[in-house]
Amino acid sequence: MEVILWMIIQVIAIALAAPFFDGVARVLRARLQSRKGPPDFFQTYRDIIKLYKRSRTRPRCAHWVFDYAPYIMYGLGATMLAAMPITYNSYPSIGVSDIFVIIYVGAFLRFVFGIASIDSGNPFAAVGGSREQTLTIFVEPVMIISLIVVMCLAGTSDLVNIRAMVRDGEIGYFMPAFAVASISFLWAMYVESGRNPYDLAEAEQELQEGVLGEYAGSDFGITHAAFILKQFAMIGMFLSIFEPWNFTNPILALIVFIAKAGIFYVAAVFIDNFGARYKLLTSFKQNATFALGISAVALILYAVGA
Amino acid sequence: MKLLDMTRKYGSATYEYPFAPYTVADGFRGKPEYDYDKCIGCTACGVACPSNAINVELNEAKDKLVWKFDCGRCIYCGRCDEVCPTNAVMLGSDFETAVKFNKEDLIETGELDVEYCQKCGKVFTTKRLIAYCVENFKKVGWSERVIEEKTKYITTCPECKKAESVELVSKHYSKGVKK
Amino acid sequence: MSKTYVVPTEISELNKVEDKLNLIKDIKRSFSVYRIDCGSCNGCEIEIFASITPMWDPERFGFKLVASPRHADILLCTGPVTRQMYYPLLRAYEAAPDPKIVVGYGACGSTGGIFHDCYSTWGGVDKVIPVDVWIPGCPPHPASTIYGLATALGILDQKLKKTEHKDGTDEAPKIEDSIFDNTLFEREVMERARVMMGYLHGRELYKAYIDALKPIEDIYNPVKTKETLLEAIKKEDDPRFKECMMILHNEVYLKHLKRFKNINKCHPTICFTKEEMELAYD
Amino acid sequence: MKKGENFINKLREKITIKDVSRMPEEQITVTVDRSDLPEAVRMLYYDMGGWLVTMIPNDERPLNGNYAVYYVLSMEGGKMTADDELSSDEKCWITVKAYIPANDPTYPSVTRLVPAAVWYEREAYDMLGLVAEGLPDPRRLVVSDDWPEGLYPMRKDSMEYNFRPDPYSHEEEPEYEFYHPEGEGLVDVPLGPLHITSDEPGHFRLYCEGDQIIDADYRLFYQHRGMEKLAENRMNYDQMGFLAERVCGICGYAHATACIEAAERAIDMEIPRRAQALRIINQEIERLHSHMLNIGLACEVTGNINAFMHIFRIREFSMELAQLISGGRKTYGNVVVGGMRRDVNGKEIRRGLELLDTMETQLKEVWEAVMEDDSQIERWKGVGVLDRQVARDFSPVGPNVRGSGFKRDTRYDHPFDFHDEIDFEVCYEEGGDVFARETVRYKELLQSISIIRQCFELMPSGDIVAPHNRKIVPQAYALANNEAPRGENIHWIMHGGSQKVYRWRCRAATYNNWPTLRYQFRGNTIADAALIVCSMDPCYSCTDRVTVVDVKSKKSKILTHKDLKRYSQTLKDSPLKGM
Repeated sequence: MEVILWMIIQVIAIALAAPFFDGVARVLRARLQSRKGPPDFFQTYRDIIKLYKRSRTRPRCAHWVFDYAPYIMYGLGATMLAAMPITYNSYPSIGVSDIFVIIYVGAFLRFVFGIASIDSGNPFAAVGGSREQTLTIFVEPVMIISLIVVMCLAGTSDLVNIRAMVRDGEIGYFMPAFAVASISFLWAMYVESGRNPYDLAEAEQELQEGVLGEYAGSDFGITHAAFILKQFAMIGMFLSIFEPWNFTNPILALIVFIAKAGIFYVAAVFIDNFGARYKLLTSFKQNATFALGISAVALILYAVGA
Repeated sequence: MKLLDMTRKYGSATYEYPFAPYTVADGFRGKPEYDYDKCIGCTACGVACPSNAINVELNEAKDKLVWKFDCGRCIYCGRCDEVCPTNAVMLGSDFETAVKFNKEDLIETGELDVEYCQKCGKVFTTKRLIAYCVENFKKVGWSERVIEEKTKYITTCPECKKAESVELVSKHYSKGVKK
Repeated sequence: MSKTYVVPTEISELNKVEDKLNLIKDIKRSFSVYRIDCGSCNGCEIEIFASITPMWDPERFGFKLVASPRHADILLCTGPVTRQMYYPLLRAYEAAPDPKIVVGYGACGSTGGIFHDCYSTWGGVDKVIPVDVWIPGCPPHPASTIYGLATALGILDQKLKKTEHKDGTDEAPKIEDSIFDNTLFEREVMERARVMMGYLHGRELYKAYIDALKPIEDIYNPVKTKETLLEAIKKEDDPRFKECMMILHNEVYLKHLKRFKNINKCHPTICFTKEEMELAYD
Repeated sequence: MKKGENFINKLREKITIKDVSRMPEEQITVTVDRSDLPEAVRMLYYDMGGWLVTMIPNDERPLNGNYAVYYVLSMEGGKMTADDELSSDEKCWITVKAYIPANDPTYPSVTRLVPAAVWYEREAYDMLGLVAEGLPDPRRLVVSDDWPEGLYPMRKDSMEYNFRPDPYSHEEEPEYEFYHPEGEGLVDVPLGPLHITSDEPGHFRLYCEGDQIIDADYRLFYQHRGMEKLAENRMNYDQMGFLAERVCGICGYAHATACIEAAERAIDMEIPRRAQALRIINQEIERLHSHMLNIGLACEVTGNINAFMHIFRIREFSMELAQLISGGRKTYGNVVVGGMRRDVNGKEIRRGLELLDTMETQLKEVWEAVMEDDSQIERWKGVGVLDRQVARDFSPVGPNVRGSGFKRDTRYDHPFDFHDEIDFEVCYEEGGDVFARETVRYKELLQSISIIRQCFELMPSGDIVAPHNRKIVPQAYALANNEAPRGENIHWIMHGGSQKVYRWRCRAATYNNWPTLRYQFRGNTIADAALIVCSMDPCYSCTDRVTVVDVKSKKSKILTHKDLKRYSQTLKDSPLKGM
């Protein structure tokens, strides 16, 4: 029971803290572009609060899917985050923090996102949504292979156990397969977080009116927040497996986790801010193939027992 | 990462405005400033204005000439400045011209007393314009007699002047031959 | 215009003045702007772009340019509303969440500008949908844009107020005395100055030239006049003004003087020679 | 032999020429019978190396009882190969003119032989009701979809310039008919009219198979404001320049000078050298800020926000320069008939030179940084290729055609103003893709900086306005050219009485560039659509509006009415297939 309580606490804490890092990232990005940017680190809070105050509009042709999708997505994002063994890492596993659970929840989120955008009736949103699905086809294998390597090494799919093993040095970077898998997983995590040059998620520019195009006001705010949660969940997954050193005290662990994840989130600006976006079928495909290659190497390394 | 070097080299380029005042460059074409005391109601600006932002028209009672400027329509070309004989309209450097909720705030008007034609009694120009012309005659160094003659000429409306010269010409010519 | 678009009641009920004032309070430090180009010449578009770049950076007070009217708090409408853009404008207007602030941007957006009575336009955004803020300019300077947005949000105060001038005197504005006791000389100087340097710099040139002549006691003495003028020219640091003042002397002053005195206009003691003129640029 | 005589003699071999006139000297007008029109234009275009620069339909009923069409060709050589270019003393303008009787306003379509004429002929119908018989694409081009049938705005007797027919209710907006290609699984992706990557409204239909664009159709002219009619009615010459500036917010200055110079050339007025140099400075400043804008946007569209921000930061220097020279950020409000309104003084020249230096250094730095970025170059290379033959068929202009290896630049082909004293190079690149076009723009930026610098240094002394001693001659007409940032702008003016214009025809650079866009789209992915449009540097407002050409690129197969009709009945064997 206590575990569930901690789960709720960690989701709330992260949901409250996440916009801060987004704000930091925005200021940093502005500075990198020779301008001042938002006045402080709290701009994203202001944006979200404002969105909640705005009224809703919806396209005439939309159905219930469109209406409920933001809440479902937020719920799924929160579930993913709750499944991360951050605060309850010293408690015995209750089986929720399973890699498969997380992957399925993530896939479901993507699916909801896809159908919601198609339901909005905006052809751009539809194209954006379908790209999102295509993107999954490339990213998912990399992620899954990397995770399979880790699971095989650990002999379990439970994050709490894996985490404990890594922390205790039973498995870790001394194993080449694990080290290589961490690289390919890092790539997958970065892509999943929807940043440039892979930010096909919001399809910001090419498909300008993008997937979120038809959401307004609080719906838009919730969807936005759901994406930030998902990004933190992805970072959380990486940290739990490959960077698990943390306190056992739940509160301290939570603070350290937020700080670490925030650093990851903000540091991504440096990659995000320079260079052009990739195209799905050319540069991105090559990139994904390369990443897939790396994950395959990890798998081979495991197979040969190195 | 050369772009990063550029950022480091040139730093933040942002102006303080609106939290601190901003001064525009010399010779900036800002909002036309109207000096009511200098305006003589010659309508040169109204005729020249390409976008009809300045209109000079009689009011409804036909007893005042109204110079009316709609800042919202102005294209800041400065034609009014160029043609104004008394520098009553000059482009200023004001760029803070936005208004909210009340469009009337964009409008500036100036009313001038009208002068009536000494022949037919119709309205045709402003008192100030006549006074300005007379003042100018004095500065040119003409004799009293010439000034008087010219003053009489300028206080007649164009229609009457036309009629007068037609009369004059037809008096001296008949069938194209000078009498 | 025979106006066929009437704002639907469900929209107008949510867009009363007090709703908008509340909205302004809510969005004071975070506002999203959607641009609608209603057939402008795109000068305004470029200036909007220029005002989101490093120099002006409205993100400092929470500006965000959004890609869909559904995300917008403020609709920035440019252009005189051409017939063809009438329908898309209305679609975007209806799609934006209520309440919303509509800005008529630029001369065309505010009043139709130079196209105010063209057959293919409707003469300004406010002829079609209710507008709350007007940002004049053709195109507005980025500073005007920033000012307009800041005014709309209540960060800065509105400066312009409806001004009515009434009941002035019938006296003529003051005319300065002529140097020659004949204002035709000044008129000619002004005309020549404008032909050389245009209305703006011409006015400066006129002032510089007349100011240089003012201390001269005997204006009818060309040698003295030239000397005094030369002194003034030496103090002037702009070569173009130097050159033009010499031309004014040669072409206007000497010509005018010739009416009173029999002088040789090309004599080097009274006129500026070619060599002297070239010195201006050294 | 007079300039252009050789072309006329060649033309005489096949065609009866009714009249030859020259005004001014290097602009020759040949009058032919309307039935000879297509062949005459074709001979000049393909056989003698002409490029179609504009077509002017004119209502001359008050003058001689007829309508008239003027097809203007710039004779400069086909330029398909290195030596396929005329020498500079042979280059001239030839106008083919034909009268069209008022009671039978039809003429044979030139488009069937010269694809480049398609828009002009569609516009001629919209504005004057002149029917081009055999025109493959007779859809509306310029006037709005809700414009009443049978009302032709440019006819002198049709309506007042401020007449506004009632609109439809906004729920019943009339639909524009788009041409669909046929095929299984094609997705129709509409783009615009309000779309954030394009600053301006235009509606594109992209027909996609998966992510690949198979074909495209577009409806532009969302910005048709009716300037030509406005100028002919409300304005005099002193005001017209300011209207011409507002054809386009970026290349406005080029429009204003071209418009005013057309008026000057028609009465053979020479303007002072200082004014000429000032005009060139303004024009090049415009090129600076426009090209920087475009390179910046080309980075932004591909997501390279940092480069975009830096380029726009540097662009502010050019805006400062514009402010210095003209008092506004848009070099507006400067041109008048006879010269300029505003001079530059020594202080401004000094500051201007400083700004140029800063701009040059920083530009080189930022371009180097962009070139270092492989992911950026990869997005630009091989995208939106403009085929050389397509280019030859449609007479595109500016960096668009120069990016496909054509050495076409009106400053070089038909030098005007102060250009005779200035050294500059025509920048062109092979490849025809986005990368080539952006490279051309970068090189031109450096050229512009050098041109402005030369003008500042060589600045002639003297007046900036010519003496006002010339009378407007009614019915005198002339054409003026100007190389705007987007390519050559052509203005044609026929004088009327009382300081007014009888007919003003403004042809903006982008007008010639739009028709090729469709060919540039094909085979690219939908992600590149915005980039391709951007790299063409379109100026929606310049064109006031546009449509698509149905001419098969290489074999120049024409889509006839019959084909279309059959297609619409059976919906089989699309005539657009394989285009």
